[in-house]
Amino acid sequence: MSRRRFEVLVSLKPGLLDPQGKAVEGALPALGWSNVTGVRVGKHIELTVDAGSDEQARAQVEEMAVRLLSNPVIETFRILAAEEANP
Amino acid sequence: MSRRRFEVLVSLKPGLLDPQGKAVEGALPALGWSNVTGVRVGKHIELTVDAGSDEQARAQVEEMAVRLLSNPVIETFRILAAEEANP
Amino acid sequence: MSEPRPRVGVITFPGSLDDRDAIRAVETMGGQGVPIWHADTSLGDVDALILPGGFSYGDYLRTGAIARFARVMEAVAAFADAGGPVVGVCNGFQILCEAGMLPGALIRNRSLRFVCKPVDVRVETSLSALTEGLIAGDVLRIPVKHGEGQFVVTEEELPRLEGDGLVVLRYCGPDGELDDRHNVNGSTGSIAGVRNERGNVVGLMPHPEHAVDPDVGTTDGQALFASLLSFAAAKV
Amino acid sequence: MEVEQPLHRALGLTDDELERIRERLGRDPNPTELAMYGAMWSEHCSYKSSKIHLRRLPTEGPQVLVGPGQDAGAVDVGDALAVVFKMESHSHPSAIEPYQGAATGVGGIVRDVVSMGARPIALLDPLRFGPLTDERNRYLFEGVVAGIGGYGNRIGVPTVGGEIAFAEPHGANPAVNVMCVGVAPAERLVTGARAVADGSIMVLIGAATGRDGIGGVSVLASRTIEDDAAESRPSVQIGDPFAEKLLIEACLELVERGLLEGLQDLGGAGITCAVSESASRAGMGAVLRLDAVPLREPEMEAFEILTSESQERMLAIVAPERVRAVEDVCRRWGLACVPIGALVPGGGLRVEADGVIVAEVPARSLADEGPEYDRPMAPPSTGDGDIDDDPTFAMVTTAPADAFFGVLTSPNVASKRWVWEQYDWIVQGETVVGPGGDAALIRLEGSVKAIAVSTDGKGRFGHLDPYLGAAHAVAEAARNVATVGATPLAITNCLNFGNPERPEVMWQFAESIRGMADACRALNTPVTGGNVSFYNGSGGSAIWPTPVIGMLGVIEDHRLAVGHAFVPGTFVYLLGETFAELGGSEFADVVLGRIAGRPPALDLDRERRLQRMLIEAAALDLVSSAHDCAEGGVAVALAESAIAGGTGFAVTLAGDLPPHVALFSESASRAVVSVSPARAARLEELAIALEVPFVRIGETGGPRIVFDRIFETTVDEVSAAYEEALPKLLAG
Ligand SMILES: Nc1ncnc2c1ncn2[C@@H]1O[C@H](COP(=O)(O)OP(=O)(O)O)[C@@H](O)[C@H]1O
Ligand SMILES: [Mg+2]
Repeated sequence: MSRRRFEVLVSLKPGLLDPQGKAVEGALPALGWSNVTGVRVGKHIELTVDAGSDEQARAQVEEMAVRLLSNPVIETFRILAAEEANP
Repeated sequence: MSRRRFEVLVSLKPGLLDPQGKAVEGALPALGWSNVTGVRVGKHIELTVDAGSDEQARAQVEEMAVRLLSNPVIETFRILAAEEANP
Repeated sequence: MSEPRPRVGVITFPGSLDDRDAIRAVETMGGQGVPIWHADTSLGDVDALILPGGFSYGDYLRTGAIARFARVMEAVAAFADAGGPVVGVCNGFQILCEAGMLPGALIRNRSLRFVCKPVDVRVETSLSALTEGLIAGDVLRIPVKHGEGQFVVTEEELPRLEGDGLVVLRYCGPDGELDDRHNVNGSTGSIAGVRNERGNVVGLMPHPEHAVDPDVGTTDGQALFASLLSFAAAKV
Repeated sequence: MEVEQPLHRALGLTDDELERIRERLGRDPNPTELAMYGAMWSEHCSYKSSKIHLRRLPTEGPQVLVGPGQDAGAVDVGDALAVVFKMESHSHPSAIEPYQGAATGVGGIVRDVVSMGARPIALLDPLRFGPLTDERNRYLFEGVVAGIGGYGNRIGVPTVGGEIAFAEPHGANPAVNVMCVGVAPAERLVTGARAVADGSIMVLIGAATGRDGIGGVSVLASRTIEDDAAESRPSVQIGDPFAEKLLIEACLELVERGLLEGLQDLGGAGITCAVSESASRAGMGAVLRLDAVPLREPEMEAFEILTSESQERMLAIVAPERVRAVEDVCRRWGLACVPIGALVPGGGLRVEADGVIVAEVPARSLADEGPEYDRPMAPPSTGDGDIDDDPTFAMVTTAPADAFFGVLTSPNVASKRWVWEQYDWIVQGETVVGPGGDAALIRLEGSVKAIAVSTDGKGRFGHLDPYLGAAHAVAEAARNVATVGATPLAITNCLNFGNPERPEVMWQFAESIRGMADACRALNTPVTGGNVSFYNGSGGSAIWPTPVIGMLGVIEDHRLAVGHAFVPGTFVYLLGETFAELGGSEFADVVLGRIAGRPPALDLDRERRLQRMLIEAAALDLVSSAHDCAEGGVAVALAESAIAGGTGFAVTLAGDLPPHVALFSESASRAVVSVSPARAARLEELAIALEVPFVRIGETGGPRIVFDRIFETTVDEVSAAYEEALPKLLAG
């Protein structure tokens, strides 16, 4: 049995307008940072999965990311596996 | 000069209730995953910073995260530095 | 000679929506509404301030997160420090929290859905600029309309809020009873509005400016505006 | 091996259309020009299949200030005020990405109204989906509702009404229509009639241009969605309501300060459409410099910039000496504002990039000289079987009480509170009656005058008889407006249909136009504009032919408006007559499982008399409630009045009709009104004078709902069933 914590980073597909990123980028100069570009705001999802093995757990997170955690029509995702979570 | 891309991962502080995380966790069993716990939904912010050095850039991202990108009252953050971005 | 009409500044941030409504409500209640632009550095000669509802900067990133850096906010903080009454409604509440002028934060509603409907709120204290004319226990029917109105504070902070009487309004039933089913957004302690220690800065999620004109809703917001105006007049 | 198709076909142009372009230009178009024609001559932009039919609609009347042909229509509501309104569909984008599809639909229609110089004061959202028993339909439904709220709520325009219907044929492709209403001083309307001078500058205001919806017009809107929608996915656009809010305020300030000669939104076909239409309307040509257009992405090609449908942009026509002032206003609102060209004498549209001419075509040829088709029509062959199978005469074994709760909790009938509580319907502070009534009532600022708005479509009726479906939609929309006491003035519409290349779809379309035209004429509500959405459906099946009507009315004093809630101690009257008409009814669908028969007859003369009666009764302050009868018949009308007022009633539905017919028949031209006993006699006199049939059926009061000798229940039970139905279905 493996219990593992994962992080799923969800981003808007490149090329799509990111209103949030645009607004943040627009706000930064007034705070003194004019040296920031390409701001994109996405989601960061953490979860703990119990599965037979690490590989199984990861495969399941992958599937969750496709089906529920991201919207494949407009988003992409990346998975980070954290240290083995304490049982 | 350094141009570097950073990722800022923002999470709700542990003790706080996370309505989005709860909704995701509630939706998973119906999709066949009853082995997932501790779902937390936060933000994933990517940005590119031009600065004199990597250290300076990072320090600035740190400050942005404290002042704007997260709300210290309810959130924590973590910074990932990506590979050196192409100038 | 007619009495001086308190001048109430209403700040328009990019994306503010209820600014015109707030000015109208002030005027209906006998005050003088003064539009203030987010990029202004001075407030002019006002006796009270309202940060209105809406979606400043689209509510992007976090509600109020960007607006709290608006140029006018320095003047707002100074005004509050000097004891001037400042009321944040909905988005204005969120901005004041982000600016650290009020405790806590507002996150997405428990339902994850925007909600627009009249709700009942119970006055918890008359020690605030917005409620000094009311009595604890009074129940007001006022509409809410927000997607991110769930008030949260950390566990360490909550006892201070409650202990110091910083809670101004709570969601309740028609007779003032507290029950989770009346807690429209899942707020901690059913909290609908809070104040700072001095009581001159108040934030609330319900929209009193949409509860003054009997043609288009309830009139329970009138009492809150009356309080604000008399608080402001005391300054005049 | 697959043969690559020629470019013009890939761009949605037929061989004949290419030939037409060649003739017009006297040469072969280059690829950039072809892309421009492909976008402008698409069904979506050119109305090539519908134009010939749309001409048969009545469009004139003393109340009409601006009829079809502009971004939105406008009517005179007195006091030198113009009310501007228009409806549009965003069904195809919503089928791919429901939240963003619906959100950008709101954005688009709002810009149409703003481009007339009017402040948007209300939104309505008539929506149609497949049954909620299907998970995908629930996803689409929840996404669309969230998207409409997500955008509408953020721009501060109240969403005050709409419509939601569910039916199998909408499963493949929901119908997402949005209507926007605005108001402006009549003399300040920005119309194409304004004088535009030679040398006027075209200024692009708002968002940067990205690769949004490239080819979207032809790919998304002019082709039936195939099951593998993946191809069109990159064309999804993300709405930025914050940018829209700034754009609204900036544009209205520009109009108020008289800084503009013209204003045009950028929608389908993007810059190409806005520039060619602006030039063509002015009878001029234009020079367009693509290098000046602010871009969101690097290395965009000319055709991409020309056809991009990036949202939240407007094109202003500005006299050279005013450009500076326009820039100042935009800067204050934090918006980009860039001169991208000028209007010039002649009719040519010249597009330059990097100092090179990349396209040069007559502006008119893009905007006004697209193809026009009289497509073949034929009535569907399957229709007759449905018509013969009239459910009015079916055996009914269901107990009336069960049938009643079945109809009441059908998602077509049940409370839509779950939806409209997600919409801000009170912002701007003028909403006298929000969602949930027969028509929404919006006060005009600073007066007691109010406008009444309602949207209605009759999918089931239209499926059985498209002529009647359209006519009923107009009648019901007008009746809704009259029920609150307002006088119907004019309509806009959104015509939701299948593939126009199919003769039966084209026949449905023509029949619908005929029905709409007849009803609009009879009710004196001319058509001021609208939108046609073809290619709805997938595979071989089309959606039901559904013209959705947006009706605008006016009431001089909103304090005389009538709600639909019962109060205790009144007499209840049924105005109009009930016939054995269950064809296409909610009852037949829900209880008998049949969508068949002939829809109820519609006598437009009767309809007009009923509406006149409702308007006069309101003006004389005679009635304490009024509610028209529609889906679910008298039973549902009574129940809804009881629920709204928390007050029961006892009625006797007299006559020889069987109980289920008396309860659920959907005969047209009827309303349930309640009146205090002291005024009953005057109400009866009015009915007699106006030749409206009436019958006193009972009284209001108490906690019970009693249909004498049929069944009884309580207001509480009925309320709970009505309110809980939709949330329950959504819980899966
Ligand atoms: N169903 C219709 N009935 C009447 N007029 C219509 C209809 N559909 C479209 N129109 C008119 O045709 C013109 C072009 O419509 P449309 O392309 O939707 O406008 P826009 O270019 O502003 O998006 C508009 O003036 C519209 O009012
Ligand atoms: Mg338009």
